[in-house]
Amino acid sequence: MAYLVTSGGRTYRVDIHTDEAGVHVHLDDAAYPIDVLSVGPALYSILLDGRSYEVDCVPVEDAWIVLVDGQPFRVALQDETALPQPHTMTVTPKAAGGTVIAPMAGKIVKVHVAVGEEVAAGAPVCTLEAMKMENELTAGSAGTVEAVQVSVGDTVRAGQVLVELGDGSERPPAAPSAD
Amino acid sequence: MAYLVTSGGRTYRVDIHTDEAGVHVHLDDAAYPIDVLSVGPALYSILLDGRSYEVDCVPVEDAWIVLVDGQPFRVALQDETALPQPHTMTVTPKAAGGTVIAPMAGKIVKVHVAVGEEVAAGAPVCTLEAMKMENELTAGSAGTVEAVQVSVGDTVRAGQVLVELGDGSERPPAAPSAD
Amino acid sequence: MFPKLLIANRGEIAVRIIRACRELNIRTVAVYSEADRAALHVRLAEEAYLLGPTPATESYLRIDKILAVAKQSGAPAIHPGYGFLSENAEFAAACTQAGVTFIGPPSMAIRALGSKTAGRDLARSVDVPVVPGGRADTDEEAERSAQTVGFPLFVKAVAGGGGKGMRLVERPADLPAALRTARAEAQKAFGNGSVYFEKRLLAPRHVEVQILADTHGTVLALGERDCSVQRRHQKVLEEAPAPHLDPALRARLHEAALRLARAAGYVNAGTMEFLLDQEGGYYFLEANTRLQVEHPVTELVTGLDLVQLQLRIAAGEQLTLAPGEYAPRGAALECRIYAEDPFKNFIPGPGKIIGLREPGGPGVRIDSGVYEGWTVPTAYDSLIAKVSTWGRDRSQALHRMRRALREYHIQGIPTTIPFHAQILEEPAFLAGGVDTTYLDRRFPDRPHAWSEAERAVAVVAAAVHASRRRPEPPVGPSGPAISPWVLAARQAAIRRG
Amino acid sequence: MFPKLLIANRGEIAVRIIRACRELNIRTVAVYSEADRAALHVRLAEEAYLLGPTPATESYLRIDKILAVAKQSGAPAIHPGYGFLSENAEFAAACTQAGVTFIGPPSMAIRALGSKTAGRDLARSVDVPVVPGGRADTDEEAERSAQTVGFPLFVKAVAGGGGKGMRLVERPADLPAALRTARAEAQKAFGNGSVYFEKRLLAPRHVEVQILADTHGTVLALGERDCSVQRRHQKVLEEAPAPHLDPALRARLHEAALRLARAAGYVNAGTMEFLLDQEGGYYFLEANTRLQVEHPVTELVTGLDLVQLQLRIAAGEQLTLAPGEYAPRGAALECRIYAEDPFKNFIPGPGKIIGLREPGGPGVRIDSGVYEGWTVPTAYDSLIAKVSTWGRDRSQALHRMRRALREYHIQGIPTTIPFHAQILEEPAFLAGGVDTTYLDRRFPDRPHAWSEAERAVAVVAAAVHASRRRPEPPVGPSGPAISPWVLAARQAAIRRG
Repeated sequence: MAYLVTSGGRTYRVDIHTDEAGVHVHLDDAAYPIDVLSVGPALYSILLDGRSYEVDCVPVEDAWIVLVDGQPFRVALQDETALPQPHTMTVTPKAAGGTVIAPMAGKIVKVHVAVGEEVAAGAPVCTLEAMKMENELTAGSAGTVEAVQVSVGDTVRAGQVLVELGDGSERPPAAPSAD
Repeated sequence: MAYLVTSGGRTYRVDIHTDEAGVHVHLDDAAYPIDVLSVGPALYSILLDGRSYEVDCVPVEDAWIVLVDGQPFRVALQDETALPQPHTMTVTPKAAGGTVIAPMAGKIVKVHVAVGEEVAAGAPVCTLEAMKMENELTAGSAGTVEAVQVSVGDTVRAGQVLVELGDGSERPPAAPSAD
Repeated sequence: MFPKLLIANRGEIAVRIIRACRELNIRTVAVYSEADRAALHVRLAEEAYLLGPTPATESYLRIDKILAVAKQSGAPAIHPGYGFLSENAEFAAACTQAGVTFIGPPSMAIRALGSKTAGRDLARSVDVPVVPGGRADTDEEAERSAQTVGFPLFVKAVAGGGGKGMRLVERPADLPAALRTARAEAQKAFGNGSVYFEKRLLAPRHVEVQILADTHGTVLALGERDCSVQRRHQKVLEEAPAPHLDPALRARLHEAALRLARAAGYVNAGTMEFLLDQEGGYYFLEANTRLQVEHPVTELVTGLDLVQLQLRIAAGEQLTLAPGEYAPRGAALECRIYAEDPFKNFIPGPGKIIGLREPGGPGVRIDSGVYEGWTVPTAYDSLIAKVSTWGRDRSQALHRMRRALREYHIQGIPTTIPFHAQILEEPAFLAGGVDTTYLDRRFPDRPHAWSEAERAVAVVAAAVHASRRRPEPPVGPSGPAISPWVLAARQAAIRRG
Repeated sequence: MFPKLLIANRGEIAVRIIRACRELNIRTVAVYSEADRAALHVRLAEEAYLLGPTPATESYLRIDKILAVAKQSGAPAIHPGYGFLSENAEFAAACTQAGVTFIGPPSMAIRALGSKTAGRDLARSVDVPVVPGGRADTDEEAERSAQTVGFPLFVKAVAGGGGKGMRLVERPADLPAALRTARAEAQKAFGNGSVYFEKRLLAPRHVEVQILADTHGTVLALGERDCSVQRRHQKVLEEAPAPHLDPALRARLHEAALRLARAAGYVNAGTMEFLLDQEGGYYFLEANTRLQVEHPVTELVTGLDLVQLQLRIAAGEQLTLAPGEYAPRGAALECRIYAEDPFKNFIPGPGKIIGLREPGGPGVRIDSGVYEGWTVPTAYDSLIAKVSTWGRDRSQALHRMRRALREYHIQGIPTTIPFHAQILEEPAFLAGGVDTTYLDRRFPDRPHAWSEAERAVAVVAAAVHASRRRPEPPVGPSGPAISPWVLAARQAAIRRG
């Protein structure tokens, strides 16, 4: 299994091979003498050149936050099999077109837009109440509202499509920086 | 699923039926309004008539130790399907004939008996070293040694047969008391 | 002492109260909503009764249902915890009327201090300075007051707390809109749309004094807590004692808190909150007529169990503590662990906890309302646990907190642990005595790596983890489409503390 | 202070030392055997090196390999923990020779106190009473000594500790066999077959004094611990301070411990163990020239971090504690959690921990060497964790321990938690001041239910659990054949404490 992994502005190629003896890793085509042991559902004990690390992998929207002894690194992964030019691509989140998705379950308490409306980047689209907080979902780029799938009072699941938007005149901003 | 469960000198019949709504229980043929929720691999939250219990199930050799809010009850189970007369049987551990089995992994540091030897109840059979302790395995009833499967220095697995014994002239003692 | 106690709350504070009761051989009665059958407080209590559907308005805020459970279970007393009904004078009165002891101050004291303007009037009556401000009951009064107070100012709800109905107004032009929205929000949250003004102090510290008063006239100040580490007016990290606090000022604060408590006829545990300006001035901010979220830091330095003392006071016992018996020893810190994503603007991240490893060893205390396998519900506050450390001095407490945060692994949901770990690396915080604006100035953004050395380890670990378990976050083009929309969490929480 | 420390141990004590180092910004170097790659101490340390195969003789007891790792990693100091090489004078000397600081007393002091007969001679030289006894180097000497001492008596290993090479002899006829087996056992365990006799005191209490001494001549007695709750000479539960101890006797014990430490030229942390008879007499038993298992109870009442103080002393720092700074506050208890089956004669039960819920809240401290998913190996000691509680008085500490034990769930392997819970219900123990024979007299058998009310709940829970997961214990005739043999665990452990 091979991945292109982007972090701190650099892209690494990581090959993972697992057999009875454990996990074997190549980093940028060189054998990487790392000893990785799973010690929890998303927790690893890593030994490397005598150093011992405790590593948490926390999923975030478009990447992982990897905590190495508590220190956070933002890491984006791409499966190599899907890439035409694995060694030259950099990882960019798919940002064209798009939908506004509920980032968590909750209740819609406000809808700020209607079909056909043009919205500017940063404009509020709707407000989701969860965990006693109102969370305003705002547009990351300009666009035209093509469909509003929810009304005030609706209970929504995480991942549910709330609002669909057509491509605006502007391109979405650059991918979130790694860190 | 039905069980005969013996504890504190009494035998209960427990019927368990599970559906989407949860676990339904009949105790001695009467509906038992217990709300059982699994909250860990062997840990349950139980509500009954407004009472809340935290219950651990710990396996022991021939039974369960059930800790109800920390208070231990020894409980022996028998699957009803295996019983000819489910309502009249009491549960007795199978004690006839038998073998001495390693109760845990370890190293044999002494063998006290030889083939053909008659052993009295309580006599040491062999000594197993595990976790820095020497554990003497003694006879629960008298018998004749038919085979010794291990030698000093052998490393044994939990459950491995160490010594086989023929029926002695005495019957084994009564089943361990429940509590 | 009460043979039985009903706990009208959930989460870590309900667990905290159950623990106090168990140590006093008091049977505990939990109440729960439909979302909370498997919650830790239900599991740990001796008795548990369903209140109703998930929304708090149909369960934890239903006075009638809670009193019915008290009657059914034969509980002679109710502890309200914090939040929910804890500062509701009507609830306190209803308990009394039903013959049930409310663990807290008399409803009269709640009323006297619960209205912010009444509290300010009370403070002035006993010569305790208040933040300059003014009433704004009508639009005309508001205009006059605003001119006196000056900008920037805060619009605040008279019945308020926790930031609801609160607006910072920078310029006169923004005042009418701010008044409108704050009144609407206050009306919705508290059933009372009244607001008032407070001058915004420049970079104040938030220091509060823990009060304990019995029914026999004894009122004690159990030392102060510094709660200046705040993110958008929400407390994040608290400590006791307040670092670098001038001893004379400390004495004045304790004395002011005692005067306020006595003037209000206060009984049981309560907290007097103050703001300190840069010139050595102090101003009464508000009173919290209940147990605080951050009470563990006071417990760690005094060795007292505040919940048990609350119960003793409510049972009519007399406080017999000599000053030497509650003088602070060493220092303590508390980090509030929220189920929020510090890497995504602190949006709440409810979900299932798939793995949980708690720190241990000397000087570490965990107050948690969750467990491995529990699904944090969306319906309630996102505070899931508190980690507190004690040390012989502040430095040892800080180092222990750093260590504890590194040992704390909550898997499956995002939490604020990495954010706290980052604060614990901040020179200004480590030096002590930061003000309430510090965190927002220093962390406009998310936590970040503070060393580059281990990036390759992170890169490899992520790849290994992805190779083991595919779904969860999107791996390249095969994952779900990534939203181009950025989420800005507006923290209008009803968190207390 | 040392920039880096090698920890020549495993389990909970290695974790304890790592925690102390992390709080002092000292990098930690773990060593491990092949069985321990996934052990908690390896995970938590900053560095980790494989020593060798699983048997301790090929890993944790290999002085050469450990010193090689110290050299390789550049660690200027080694902490030996307890057990393994901690009281090995040869190891201490080898460290010094290799230019590595041994965190403990000088090898000379280990030798002076490590030989039990030398320790007894030293005690007599400073007028500290010892248990009546005599040498037994030869069979003739043994016969003479036995007549002087009288029966029943203990045969004990001169180089011994932890019960190895120890035999209780009730009648003269049993003496030759006891001498033979004790010498053989001592030879095997310590490479020294010498034994001596001690009179068996009738129902004594075991009380020990914690000593701390720096290299500048300061020697402190940090209070005592009562370790009388023993099962077959193994400590089960310890507390500080010793309950119902006559103040004058307490002062004499502290004074005797200080005299012994000074006479031995003692440096660093150590413990002087005493037996107290029913008539107010006290007798020096032996010295433990290392950190004790039960050191947390002293830490809880004094607020000191003994491991950090060990490191400071070894780094040459001076102890500057005034008596008021280490006077005990409140009371503390410790329960040792062993991976043993209290329902099956305490046979060790290694295996995989499939679920782990640790207690929390005020006054509870967990020192654990295990985690959920870890498989407790068979090769080492069965002590997996310690739970300690602090209270303002002994009663609060006891109630907290009861509560903590109820919150503690270790699933997958049997542990002694239910046994401790039972002790915490015992009136004589709760009253305080039991002697070392109490537990064996009171618990010839396993723990049992102390109320019948919840038996039906237990019955139903077992059936529900069986219906969910078939294998594990046999359910009726379809399970594996049940052995008719009863296992009697002979506890000849090398447990320290």
